[in-house]
Amino acid sequence: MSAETVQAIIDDLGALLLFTMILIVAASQISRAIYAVAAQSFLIAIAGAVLATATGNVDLWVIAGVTLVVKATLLPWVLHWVVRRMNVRREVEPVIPVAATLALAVAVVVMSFHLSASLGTVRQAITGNALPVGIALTLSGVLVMATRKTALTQMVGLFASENGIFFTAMAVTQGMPLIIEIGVILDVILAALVMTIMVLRVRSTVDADIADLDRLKG
Amino acid sequence: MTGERPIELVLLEMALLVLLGPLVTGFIQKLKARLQCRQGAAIVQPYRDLAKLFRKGTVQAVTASGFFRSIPVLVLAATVAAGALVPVLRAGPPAFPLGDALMLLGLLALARFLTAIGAFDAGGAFGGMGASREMTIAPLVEPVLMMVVFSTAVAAGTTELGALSAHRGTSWILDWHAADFLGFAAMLVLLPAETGRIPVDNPDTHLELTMLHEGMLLEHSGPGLGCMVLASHTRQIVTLGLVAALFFPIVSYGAGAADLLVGAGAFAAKILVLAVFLALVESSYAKLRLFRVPQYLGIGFVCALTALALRIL
Amino acid sequence: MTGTLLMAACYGAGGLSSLLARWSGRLALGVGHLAALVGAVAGLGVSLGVLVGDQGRTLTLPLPELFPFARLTLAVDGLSAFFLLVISLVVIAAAIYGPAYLRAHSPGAGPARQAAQVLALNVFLGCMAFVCCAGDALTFLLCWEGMTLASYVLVVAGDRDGENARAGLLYMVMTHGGTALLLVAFLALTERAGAFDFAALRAAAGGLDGMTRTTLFFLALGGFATKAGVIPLHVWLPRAHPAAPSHVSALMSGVMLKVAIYGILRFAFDLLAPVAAPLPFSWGWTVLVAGTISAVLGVLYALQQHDLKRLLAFHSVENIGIILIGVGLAMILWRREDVGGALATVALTAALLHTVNHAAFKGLLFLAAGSVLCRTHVRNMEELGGLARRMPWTAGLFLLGAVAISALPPLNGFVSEWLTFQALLGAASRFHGPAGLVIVFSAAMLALTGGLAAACFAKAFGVTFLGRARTPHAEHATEVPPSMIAGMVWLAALCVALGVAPGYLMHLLDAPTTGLLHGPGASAVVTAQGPLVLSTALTASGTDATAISMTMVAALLIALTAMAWVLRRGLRRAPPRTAPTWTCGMSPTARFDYTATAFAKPLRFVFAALYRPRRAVIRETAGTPYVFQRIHYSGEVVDLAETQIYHRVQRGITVLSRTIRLRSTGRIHGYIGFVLAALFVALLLFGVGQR
Amino acid sequence: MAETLLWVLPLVPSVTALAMLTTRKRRILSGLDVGGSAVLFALTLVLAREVAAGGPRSIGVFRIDDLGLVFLLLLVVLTLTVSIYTVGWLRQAVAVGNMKAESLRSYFALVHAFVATMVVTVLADNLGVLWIAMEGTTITSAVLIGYHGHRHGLEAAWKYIIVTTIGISFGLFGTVLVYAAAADVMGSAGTMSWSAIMQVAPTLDPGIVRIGFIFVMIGYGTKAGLAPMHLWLPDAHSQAPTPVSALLSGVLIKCALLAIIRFQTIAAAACGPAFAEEVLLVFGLISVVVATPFILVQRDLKRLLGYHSVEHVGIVALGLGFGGAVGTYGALLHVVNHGITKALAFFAAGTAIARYGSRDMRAIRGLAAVAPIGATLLMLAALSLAGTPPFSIFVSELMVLRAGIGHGHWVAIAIFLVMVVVIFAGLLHHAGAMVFGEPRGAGRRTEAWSPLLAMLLLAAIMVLMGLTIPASFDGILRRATEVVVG
Repeated sequence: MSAETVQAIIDDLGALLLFTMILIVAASQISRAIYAVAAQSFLIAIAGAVLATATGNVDLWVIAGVTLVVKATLLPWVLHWVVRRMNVRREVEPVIPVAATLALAVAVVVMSFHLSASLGTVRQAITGNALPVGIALTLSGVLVMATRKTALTQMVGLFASENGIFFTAMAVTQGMPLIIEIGVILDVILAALVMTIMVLRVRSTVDADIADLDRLKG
Repeated sequence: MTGERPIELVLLEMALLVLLGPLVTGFIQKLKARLQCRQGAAIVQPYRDLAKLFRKGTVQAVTASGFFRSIPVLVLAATVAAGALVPVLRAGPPAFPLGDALMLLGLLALARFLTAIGAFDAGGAFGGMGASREMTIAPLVEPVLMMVVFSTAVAAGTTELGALSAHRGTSWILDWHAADFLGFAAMLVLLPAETGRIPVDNPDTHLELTMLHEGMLLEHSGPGLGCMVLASHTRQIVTLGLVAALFFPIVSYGAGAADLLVGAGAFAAKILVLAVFLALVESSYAKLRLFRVPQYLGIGFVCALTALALRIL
Repeated sequence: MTGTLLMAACYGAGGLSSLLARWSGRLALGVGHLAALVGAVAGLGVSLGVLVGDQGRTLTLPLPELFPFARLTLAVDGLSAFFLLVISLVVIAAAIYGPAYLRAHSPGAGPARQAAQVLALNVFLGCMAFVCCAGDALTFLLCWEGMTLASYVLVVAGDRDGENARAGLLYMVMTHGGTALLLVAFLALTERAGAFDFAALRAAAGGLDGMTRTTLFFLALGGFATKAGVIPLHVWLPRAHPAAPSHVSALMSGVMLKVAIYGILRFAFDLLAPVAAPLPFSWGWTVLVAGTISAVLGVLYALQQHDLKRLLAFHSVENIGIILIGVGLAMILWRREDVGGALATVALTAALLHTVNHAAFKGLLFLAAGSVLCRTHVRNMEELGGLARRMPWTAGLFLLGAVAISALPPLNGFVSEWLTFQALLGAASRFHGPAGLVIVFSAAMLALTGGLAAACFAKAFGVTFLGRARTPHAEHATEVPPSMIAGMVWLAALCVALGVAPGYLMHLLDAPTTGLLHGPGASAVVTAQGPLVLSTALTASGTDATAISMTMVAALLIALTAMAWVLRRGLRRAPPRTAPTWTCGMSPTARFDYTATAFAKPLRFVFAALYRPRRAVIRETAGTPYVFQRIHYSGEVVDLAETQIYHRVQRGITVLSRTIRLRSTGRIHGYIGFVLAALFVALLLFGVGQR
Repeated sequence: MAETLLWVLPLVPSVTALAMLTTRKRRILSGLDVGGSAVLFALTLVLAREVAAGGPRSIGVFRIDDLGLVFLLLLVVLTLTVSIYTVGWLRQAVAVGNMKAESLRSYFALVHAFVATMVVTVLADNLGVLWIAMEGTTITSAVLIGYHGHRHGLEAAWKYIIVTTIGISFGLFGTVLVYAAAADVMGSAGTMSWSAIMQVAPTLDPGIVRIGFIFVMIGYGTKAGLAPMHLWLPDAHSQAPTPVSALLSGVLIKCALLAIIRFQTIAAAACGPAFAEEVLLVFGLISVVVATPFILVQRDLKRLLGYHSVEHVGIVALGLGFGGAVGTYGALLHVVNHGITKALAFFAAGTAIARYGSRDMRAIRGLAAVAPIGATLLMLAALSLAGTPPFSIFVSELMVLRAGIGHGHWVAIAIFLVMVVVIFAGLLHHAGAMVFGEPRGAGRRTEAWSPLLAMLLLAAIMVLMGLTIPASFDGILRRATEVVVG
């Protein structure tokens, strides 16, 4: 498959990723946000596979597989389990109106494209729109964390921004060294576990959402 | 510089001042009495008082400390020493440098300081009151006096009184600068304050609420009081001598006895004029309230400052 | 050389001796102060060695290489030696006085406290000495801050009440701010020079342009003025000095402030001085005006103090002002041959002379106040009185100091003020126009200062020592032990010697004056007619010299006193009778005595515009408003600088911080938002469009 | 020898951590704790000697140069003192029930795991490994912060883990970009090894490196507690157990700084030093300014110290931002000095808090009366933090100032000095209020020996570093400076 096609595919995937990100930002229910993240991870796995076929880089196959298993399946399942385990309110509670969040997300996307446009020489070093898309995904993932009340949505946002990084890593650099990728993923899993434990502990000790605690200030 | 004054002459002048001090007071008293259509005491009355005081015994307050007895001595010594710095008979700096106008003012201030201390010692209310008022007036008088001295010193380039009067030379009122007039005016304003007379102080009364200087002498008695009184006489004539040295020419520069006599006569005349001025002021004004005094001295301050300004600009 | 090492060793040993407190606090006190004494004597030796020796000689002593970027050195030239002399003179007295004082004042002090005091004292002394001997910027700064820190410890280690802590805090913060300014001034030079030692700084300063030079000078001036307590940077001084143990107060007031003067001289005439050109006009005039203001306001505030040590502290502000008048004049006149001539030397001599004089009498006064304090444990003079009969030595020595500080002949205060006056007059007769007026006005203010100081000390001495004892504290006072008296007598002797025979000190002033001004030495100018005569040439031509002889006047005074004493004995030898003080026939009690408040009241009226006095009168009436049961009067005089400047600034900062702090909601979304915003802004600022 | 040490070094704390899980006895645990730290300390000294003798060594993804050595030394010294301190602190904490005796082993295990991750961050040559280790420190320390398990602890831990994870995910993004630029130059042989990238750094694409560095700056800057990403820091430092606070503030934020420095060198080589210095300068100033008001009106003692860390990290950033040999030297020196002093401050504060049973400074009064030594040490730490000689921080701040004045950053210097003086006032005000005055709410108990020993050790180092810089250490610092500014 030729470089153009690969680039075309990656660009399309990027567009899809942005779409899923918008879904996440706009999601009114936690479960939908989780599904969106799963879809995002799935798309990234596809991207990995495409690049793997294009470059014949075995590592990318492995990474694609791991992403598929861990991020598209395991983590969403864990999140769902948590949602069921502690029957939290299923609705996403925004700190600022969803519309405002969307506007911000748009600003982020524009900014990231503007940014990457400003460094022309890097163009050929990078496959298509991977860089701006990656930046956009990462930032708007964090945006979600900043604008959603419940702990679970924050975790969702975290995974979304991780996805952004992964996508960039694949598309821009044809994959970082395998060991590093694995380590990163393991770290993400560990962090997720610790966070889950914390959420549950707070839920069990003081009946509140850990993201709502704001006694420490000043 | 003209007319070196040998040390013995300086001492002679000092003795002269001490001896003539009471006479000036007596003269002023007599003149006042006349102006008030009274007979008044004899001019030599102050000498009689002193003689009487020195013959009396001493009564000391139980609360007074060891300092009390030595206060009059030190006050008298400081005042008389100030007298040594005033040129009387001849102009020109002394043969051996002794002190200048600043030293003179310093010695007078020392005397005043010690008097105030002595007033505290007995521990009565009047002494403290007198000291407080005296030490309120003094810091306001001294700067103005200094400024008057400066106004002439800046021109003469020295603060040594003998040299100053020598520099003044034989010049006479006619070729005074405006600065001199203003300075002299300031001096005239200050004189009553410095000599403890109406309108600032009233030397005749012992009524607590009006007196400043006398209040500090209340607890002194006998020879001690004599020393204090003599000191105040001396202080008065020394101040007058200061004015004379600053503003009026010293007539004679020669070394002969005749010149000395002329100088003596001239000095006597000058002192007489100033004494008359004091007597006139005292019998034509009423004493000011204490807190009006600063305004009164303010006049002097303004005059002196203007005099300086005219000198410098 | 060896002397310097010996000095260091002694202060070090003194510091270590604080370990003895582990076994016996008393022993630690003794040994610590003894070491300080020996150190001071060594310092005396070093300074005299430099001052008496051939001119322009400089002892230098490289220290072991401690920091890779700067080599620490000690260099003792004339100026350093002179200030080292001043320090040593007062330290000797303090070291003799100290142990007995500390034991008598706080018998209940634990060994820990005594150890802290001994350690801090010796560090303090050592740092002070070595600030003056510093040969490079780093040594200077280290010792400078060490000095501050040690004195801070001495201030707060005194008593355990919050007042000391607050005073110490204010002191520490203000001086730290000053040090910050000094840091900038020094580092700006060192970075140009590429080295820290003064020689290199001098060389580097040679190439500065006028603007930078002046900026650096004013930075340094700000730093030093804070330490010297120049109004309006003085507010820490009247709080911190009284809080320290009295002999430390004597050191802080009498010596530590002088170290700041040393810094100003070092910067103005040595480090920053342009090559063979007069100093910029702005320097001298600023210093002169600041000095004048400090002198007048300092004494005015002192007049209204009833706390003995606080009063003395305010007088330090005044005297620093007087010293600065001399320094400012010297700056103005230096190297201006058309007007200056030898007059710059006179001005600088006056300043240096007043430095040592103030060290002597202010030290004496603080020690005497300390004697009162440790016998009565009262600092408010309203509660004292009648101590002259119970503590005759202390009273007499205090009186001596009072006469000296009031600039009355024949003591030393008069000499330096006389020189200052002469310098002022000389400058006035040269400068025409407004400049001359400013000079003359400051001369008048100086005169006013002298008069007010006399009034203030008449009050302080009279109310504290004379009359009746107003409280049991004062009634049961007894004379202090001989060692304390010895300490005071040493300083009193200095006051008398410097007053009666100042001419002999002038040779010691030669080295600093020539070293700084590269002109004729002090002795050549001031004692041209022999050591017994002080003379100055007011006119540029040098004719019409004004000459006085303190010695002669003193002799005359003594002779006259003898004669007057004969007179006082009276013609009839009647034994003196004693009778109660006359109070219009009532039987007198202590309540009849004039209080300090009452004494200062007229002046408070006269200068009400400056004082802004606050008074509150509370009347408790019985049934009818015409019968008073009790009238309670309370009045105070506020320090304008403090209320108008410092309190407002402090309040402003605090309120601002509070509001900022309250704004912060502890919500995590805010945290994340900040991170995101930071990234966003950073990307836009630094990332976009730079190619 | 040295190469072996390189991979032995991270193993030591890991093994200690595992060994902790085998017992429950407090004494044995404490013994293991101190022992492990001591071994780590000793081995590091050997390594330092080797490096001083033979220059940088590397094996696999690990590499030690003088830059890393500076941080490693700080790390091991603090670890050792923390272990010593913990002995006495733990006894008291268990006595009053702050720590549950049965769960001690997990605590110790976590602490050493934490140390192990930090060792890896310092030794990592591979930027990816650096990132992984950094995330590892986040996870372990998050658990430690929430260790007390009460509401506030968990809140602080949650804020900490979320914010820092976001932060270093940005860090990862930056790493990816830099790696991309490197791969672009090196082709298929693209590697994430810092030393290898430094070889080709000048040829990297400036634009992408710039964006990468900004991401890294924000990311690791969050972890380092630079304002305005610092908000998690006071919470975490105030809620963690005292020894952990000391480690967090003394070492962890410094490790993040090390990461920033590593990338700064790359950025400086790729797009000129001016850019990186500008960024660092801005964030340094912001940190110093932002910290000030919170220090002035603070009531919680440990939060106060936390904000102080923000200020001092800002000062380090300033030093790096002023740049040049002097500034970098000063910044590195300040890293060490602040680590030592801040640990001492946390120890002293911890003992005071334990004595009065409250972190509220208004409740702590008259410490000098009830605990003279502790009070003195607290005062010393406060004075040193405020930057008075003869304590270490004065020297490093002096160097930073020199750099700033030398390069003529007058505005920055002015702001910096004003803030320093104001902070000095605030800090001394708080310290004086705690130390002096009449004691209330605490009786005079004898002060436990082990905390005192730890504190005296640190205080000794503090004063020593204030009076002189030992030649050997100076050499290390100089070479480290060369590593940074070339």
